Amino acid sequence: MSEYILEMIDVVKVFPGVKALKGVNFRVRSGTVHALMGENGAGKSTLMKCLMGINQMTSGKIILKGDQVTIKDALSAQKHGISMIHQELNVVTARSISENIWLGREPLKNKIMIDHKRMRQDTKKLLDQLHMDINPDELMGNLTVAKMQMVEIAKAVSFNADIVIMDEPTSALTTTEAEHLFKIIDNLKKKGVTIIYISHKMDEIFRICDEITVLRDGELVGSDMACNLDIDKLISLMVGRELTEMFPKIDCKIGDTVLKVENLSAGDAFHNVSFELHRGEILGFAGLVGAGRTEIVETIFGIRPKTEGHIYINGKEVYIDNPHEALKNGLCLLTEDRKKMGIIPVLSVRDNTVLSSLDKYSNGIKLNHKKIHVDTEEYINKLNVKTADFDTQIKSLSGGNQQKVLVARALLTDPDILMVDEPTRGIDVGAKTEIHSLITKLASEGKAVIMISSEMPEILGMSDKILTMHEGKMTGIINREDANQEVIMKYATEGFSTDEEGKDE
Amino acid sequence: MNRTSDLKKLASKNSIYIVLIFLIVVVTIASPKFLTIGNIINIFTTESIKGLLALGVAFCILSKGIDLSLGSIVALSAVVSASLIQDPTYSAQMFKGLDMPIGIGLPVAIIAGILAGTIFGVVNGALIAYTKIPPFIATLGSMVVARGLAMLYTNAYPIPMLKKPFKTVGQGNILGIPNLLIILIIFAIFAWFLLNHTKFGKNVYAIGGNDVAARVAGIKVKKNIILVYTWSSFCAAVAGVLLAARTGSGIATLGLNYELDAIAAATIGGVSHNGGVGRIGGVIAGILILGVVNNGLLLLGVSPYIQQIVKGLIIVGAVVFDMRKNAKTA
Amino acid sequence: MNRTSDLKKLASKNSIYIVLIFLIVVVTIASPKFLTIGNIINIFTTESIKGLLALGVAFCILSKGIDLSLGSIVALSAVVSASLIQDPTYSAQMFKGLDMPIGIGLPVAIIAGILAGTIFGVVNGALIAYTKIPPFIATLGSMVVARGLAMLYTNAYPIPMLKKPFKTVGQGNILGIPNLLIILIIFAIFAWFLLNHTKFGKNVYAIGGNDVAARVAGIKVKKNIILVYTWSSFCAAVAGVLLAARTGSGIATLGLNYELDAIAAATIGGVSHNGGVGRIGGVIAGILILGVVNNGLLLLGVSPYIQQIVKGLIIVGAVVFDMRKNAKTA
Amino acid sequence: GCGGKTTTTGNEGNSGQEGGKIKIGLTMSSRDQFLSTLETAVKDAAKDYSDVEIVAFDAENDIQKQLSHISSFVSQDCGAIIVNLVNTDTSEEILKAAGDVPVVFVNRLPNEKILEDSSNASYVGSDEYEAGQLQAKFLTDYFKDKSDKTINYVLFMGTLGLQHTNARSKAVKATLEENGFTLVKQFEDTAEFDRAKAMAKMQQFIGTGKPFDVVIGNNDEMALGAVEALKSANKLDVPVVGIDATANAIAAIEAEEMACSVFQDASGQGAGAFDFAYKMAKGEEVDKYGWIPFQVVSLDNIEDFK
Ligand SMILES: Nc1ncnc2c1ncn2[C@@H]1O[C@H](COP(=O)(O)OP(=O)(O)OP(=O)(O)O)[C@@H](O)[C@H]1O
Ligand SMILES: Nc1ncnc2c1ncn2[C@@H]1O[C@H](COP(=O)(O)OP(=O)(O)OP(=O)(O)O)[C@@H](O)[C@H]1O
Ligand SMILES: [Mg+2]
Ligand SMILES: [Mg+2]
Repeated sequence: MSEYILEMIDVVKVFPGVKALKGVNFRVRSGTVHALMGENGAGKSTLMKCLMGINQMTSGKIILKGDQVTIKDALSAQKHGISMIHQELNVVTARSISENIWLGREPLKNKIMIDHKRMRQDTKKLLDQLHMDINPDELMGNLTVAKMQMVEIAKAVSFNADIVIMDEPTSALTTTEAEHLFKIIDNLKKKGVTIIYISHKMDEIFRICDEITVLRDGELVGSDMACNLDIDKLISLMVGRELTEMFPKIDCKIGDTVLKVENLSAGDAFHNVSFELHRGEILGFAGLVGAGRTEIVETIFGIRPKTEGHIYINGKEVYIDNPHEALKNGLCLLTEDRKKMGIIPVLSVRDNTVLSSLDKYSNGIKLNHKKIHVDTEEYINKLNVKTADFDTQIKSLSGGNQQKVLVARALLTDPDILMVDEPTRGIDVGAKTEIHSLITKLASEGKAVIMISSEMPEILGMSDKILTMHEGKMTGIINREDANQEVIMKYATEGFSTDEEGKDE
Repeated sequence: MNRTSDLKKLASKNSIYIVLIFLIVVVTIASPKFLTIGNIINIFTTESIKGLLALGVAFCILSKGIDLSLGSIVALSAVVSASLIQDPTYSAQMFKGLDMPIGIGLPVAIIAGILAGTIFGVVNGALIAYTKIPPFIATLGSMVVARGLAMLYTNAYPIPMLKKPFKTVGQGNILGIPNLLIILIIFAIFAWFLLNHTKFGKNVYAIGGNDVAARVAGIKVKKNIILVYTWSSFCAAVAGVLLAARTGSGIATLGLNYELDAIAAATIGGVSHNGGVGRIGGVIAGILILGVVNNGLLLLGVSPYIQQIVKGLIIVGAVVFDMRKNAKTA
Repeated sequence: MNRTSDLKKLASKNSIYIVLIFLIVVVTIASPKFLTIGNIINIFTTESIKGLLALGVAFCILSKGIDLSLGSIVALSAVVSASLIQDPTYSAQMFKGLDMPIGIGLPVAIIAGILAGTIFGVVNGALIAYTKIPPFIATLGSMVVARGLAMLYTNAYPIPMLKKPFKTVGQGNILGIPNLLIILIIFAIFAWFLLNHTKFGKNVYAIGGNDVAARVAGIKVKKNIILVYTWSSFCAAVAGVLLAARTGSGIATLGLNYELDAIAAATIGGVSHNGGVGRIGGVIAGILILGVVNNGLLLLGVSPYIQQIVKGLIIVGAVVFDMRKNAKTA
Repeated sequence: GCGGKTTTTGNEGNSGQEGGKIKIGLTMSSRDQFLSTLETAVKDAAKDYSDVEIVAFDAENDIQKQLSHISSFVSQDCGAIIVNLVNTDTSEEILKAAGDVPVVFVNRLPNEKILEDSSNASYVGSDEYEAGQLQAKFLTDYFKDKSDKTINYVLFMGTLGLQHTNARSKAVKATLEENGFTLVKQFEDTAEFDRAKAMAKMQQFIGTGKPFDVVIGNNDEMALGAVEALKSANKLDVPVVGIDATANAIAAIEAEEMACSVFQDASGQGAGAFDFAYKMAKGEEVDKYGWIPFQVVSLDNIEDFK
């Protein structure tokens, strides 16, 4: 047997209009954590989907443990000992967590009947093992994206597979949960499991990976041991050029208050949140999963009802109970849950981009298609969206490129107050820089920005002020100068209350 | 507080039963004849044929499909089984001189009827699974074809004079409980078992809820889709044979538009057309709601035109109430 | 390579038109009578009523809904407008002695008919938007209620002897082109304009594609849903008035099951029941496919039962071909 | 007295004759046993002539379809058209669509004024009103010894809105009242000409325990449905009357489960219609009306109908 557990040789995958993989060779050593890197749309997910039998490769060979195999569907991949955490959540929201985990392989008693008791026990055991505190009977749809992601991780682990593929598993996770995942990966590795790891977060890659393969435009760029590379080298391999600065923060003039939030509460999600947002300011929201940051911006944007509190825009109190009102008041929100609240999968890239700005392009009755074309194309090109053409359905774009289209949609509305919830989730380093500089530019034009991010460097690098949350309570507002990773983590995890000092220290 | 909120949750989860009970109370007050054993049994027997269809189509809707062919399958199965079990002394018998001893003839007629209908389900399922055409179209096609075949087979003439033992299947009773009702109960229990205690059931929910997730999880989506439509047509085929036995004749116009009532019953019972959500208990409640409304209007002697109007309003009202309850707690 | 692949793409995007052309060629070869102007006009006029319904229901399906009430709305609008424009010399006139001068009577009858039907759309839309009940149930309720009202209004008797100028609306022609066809074309163009060139159209697509995302993107989902159902019932109401004019009488049984054909036409034309996908050109092609099949079978003198069977097979076959083309390139 | 008005079919020459064969179009309103028999009778009658061809369509109860059938008959150069109207009030439009081609209406009587005004249209069939009258006549006889002259009735109507539903229902009630009975409506509902529906409704009605003296059906299928329900409730002593005299009904009358039915001569109507159409296509004159009478079928004369 060769030293490789898995070899994919000369893999070609053609979609209509797109050659996603142009003869990729990919080799993975047994028992290692192997990173698969590349820009958005480079073909990482496609390559892995070919391995899982979700996509059928146009040509190429898969050699598993020395034998050539054909994998025709997900079931046969499972039988060959491969499991995968997909980039997009693949959950049945109307069913319980244990049903989701054992989907398609439910334990049976007397050959026919499903053994519900065992299913529940196995789930409990699995979740306990992975230190996840989730009720197995809870409906999947009631979980936050992050928790769903943790369940997906648990599910992938439960296969006891030889090879576990993880396609951007941390994109919806905060630091603590990511740490948790790394522990899980460590344990798997100790058991001799091979892991293929896809991520756009450089620090993770160098922390956990042994070897790195880089794709660009569906072609193999190179493959090397992690110890022979560093971040700059890796980035230039991925992007094909050097990147100057990740967080192009410009200090711009902070102007008048545009948004003032007073004692805002919404049910159980969060209580008593107050802050002010000024022109030219970027206010970062930091906190752990479930801290209630998403709910705050959703409430301001009129997606969920507020139960208490006041919101003032430009000094005038506003009562916003739907997103349409919010947009009219100059607000804009880039949502966290791209699949549920973001894209319209069957519509074209162009229609998705222009969706929030249709008023602007309608002269009462008729839409001005020409102007729509010019403007959408401008933004889409600016953000470097990789798509066959503008009439392609957005669902056939890579995850990161879908995100870019949503960013373009938000920017096209030309908002006074932009609220972005995990704006660079799943976006490659090159485009990340692009989005960061766009946000900074907006701020410098006198717009105000609220940015929720679970990536510490992003929060630290971009924000003028940082608001920290813990379990639905605001725990503080930190100035840029005073902020660092430790301070924020402290506020976010322990929930400093203003009148009472943390007593655990 | 916890207890009252639990109670609320329970009520909201079961609000369709509340609607049913409410309707029963209203009708009982309006007509004292309603709550008699005879009448209750009547409601059940009357609705049992459509009930079988609703149990079948519920699976299709759960898997995010639909089955429009059920009414036509009822007709086809009815005429096929009826044609094989006519009284041989009847001069216009369809197959002249056919007279199998009842021990052979009865099973043959029943099985032939069920097979003739169930084949359509297999074809429907295969079409939907393999060619990916919308279930609406596939089953619309089958609806037209099956009805046409039934017409062609009988030349639109009724097939009367069925043998007595066959009629007993649909008209008889065991300890006062009509056979039809017994069969409906058996099917309901079986459907409930399928959905809640077998892999097939879980697969149906998953396919309806998120077919990509189901495929990615290694579920054989195609096989399960075929099974779903086979099941629904099987229910309809059984219903067709029973209807022939109950009315003592097979006619190609039987079961016209029954599928609409069946789909309505399932929908009223909370089976969502977005797939993946619904329970057998709800379907049964949906059937009974329709049955109680029909029966109540009949007992009150409401004019047929107004009957329709009231029926439409009640159906919508019941579902609105159901949704409102859900919305409140969500 | 690029050019052939472009051609392939073009072909696959327009495969429903290929199906249509193929059917036309087959029928033309089989029956030389087919490609005569008289016959073509006959096809169009026959299908124009259902065509209007298809144009309406297409919007509902695009927004991930359905409208089952269209056939009943046809009936209600027909009887309401017919009742107001009967010949006053007819002894059994519904409103005895009603005789408005035609300049007032004609618009009044038409507008009253259209209003009576369109109200149902507003109610449907409001129910669906505000109570979130499934469109299937809301419009099923309206279907039953509207039919019942039409029956009640006329006491199930036909309303015959309509005034001549009213009948001319449905029977006349301009330069040899029947009015019905002209109206269908106007509606098709208008529907196409709505969908492709107005905000409303984009909103309908977005709501059908993902209603939560549409709301978050600032679209007024409720308002647009109401508009969608208002539009579809408006189409049906116009169709109803036209049908009364064409047949010269208003009857409460008009338009029975028309909604099914309309939905079938839209579905054949590629409007997806998963929402957000479909074009007006496809809907028109769908209508024509049904029309050509009906007419072709008629011209060939196929026996009515076999007609049904063949029709079912062709509908399924057409859609399978359409899907296969798509699948190949995907 | 309409025979005086002669039909001038006027289309001499050879329209309607293609390769020496006369085409006769037949459009049926829908399909049921009765109409199928009628259709078969038309076709059988045509078999006796070597120079005719029947083109038969089914309008599936859709007026629109029927109108398009007419247009397509015209474009196929049919010599005459036999129409079983979907709705009797569309006769004017039918005639307009038919243009010069002669039309024979069969079974369903069009608006008489229009029929009489038309120069090349005629009618063959029975008077639906008569069917109800005959039911009433039988019942008058049946109840002649009833002292209080009050009849509690159950009426199963056919599909609402159809002309024969209206005519039959109205006739039976009106005639009974004319004959001096007081009618008490116990139950009056539609079962859409369907046996299963009638059976279900009858069963539920029996459950109410209300008294009833008679069950009247607009057709035999519904009457038989009621019989099945009465049978299981052991109430077969109540007379059940239907219309059509189907094989099933005749057997039921013989078994004394049903009291009477009314025979409508489907074959006679079909043959008569063909005869008219053939003559008109050839330019010959025919009467305006060809009446085929209804007949009561009861235990007394059952042998004639077996
Ligand atoms: N179903 C599909 N139909 C058409 N094109 C597709 C489809 N799936 C992927 N593609 C195209 O294939 C290319 C590779 O996509 P893939 O999802 O593999 O990228 P990725 O490397 O995973 O990117 P990301 O980092 O954004 O997830 C993209 O150009 C994408 O548009
Ligand atoms: N659909 C839902 N149903 C019930 N509870 C929910 C739902 N969504 C969120 N919650 C709850 O609301 C609280 C806040 O969750 P949320 O994910 O919005 O916080 P967050 O700070 O934005 O975290 P994240 O880092 O995931 O964005 C949590 O307690 C969560 O469980
Ligand atoms: Mg990817
Ligand atoms: Mg969040």
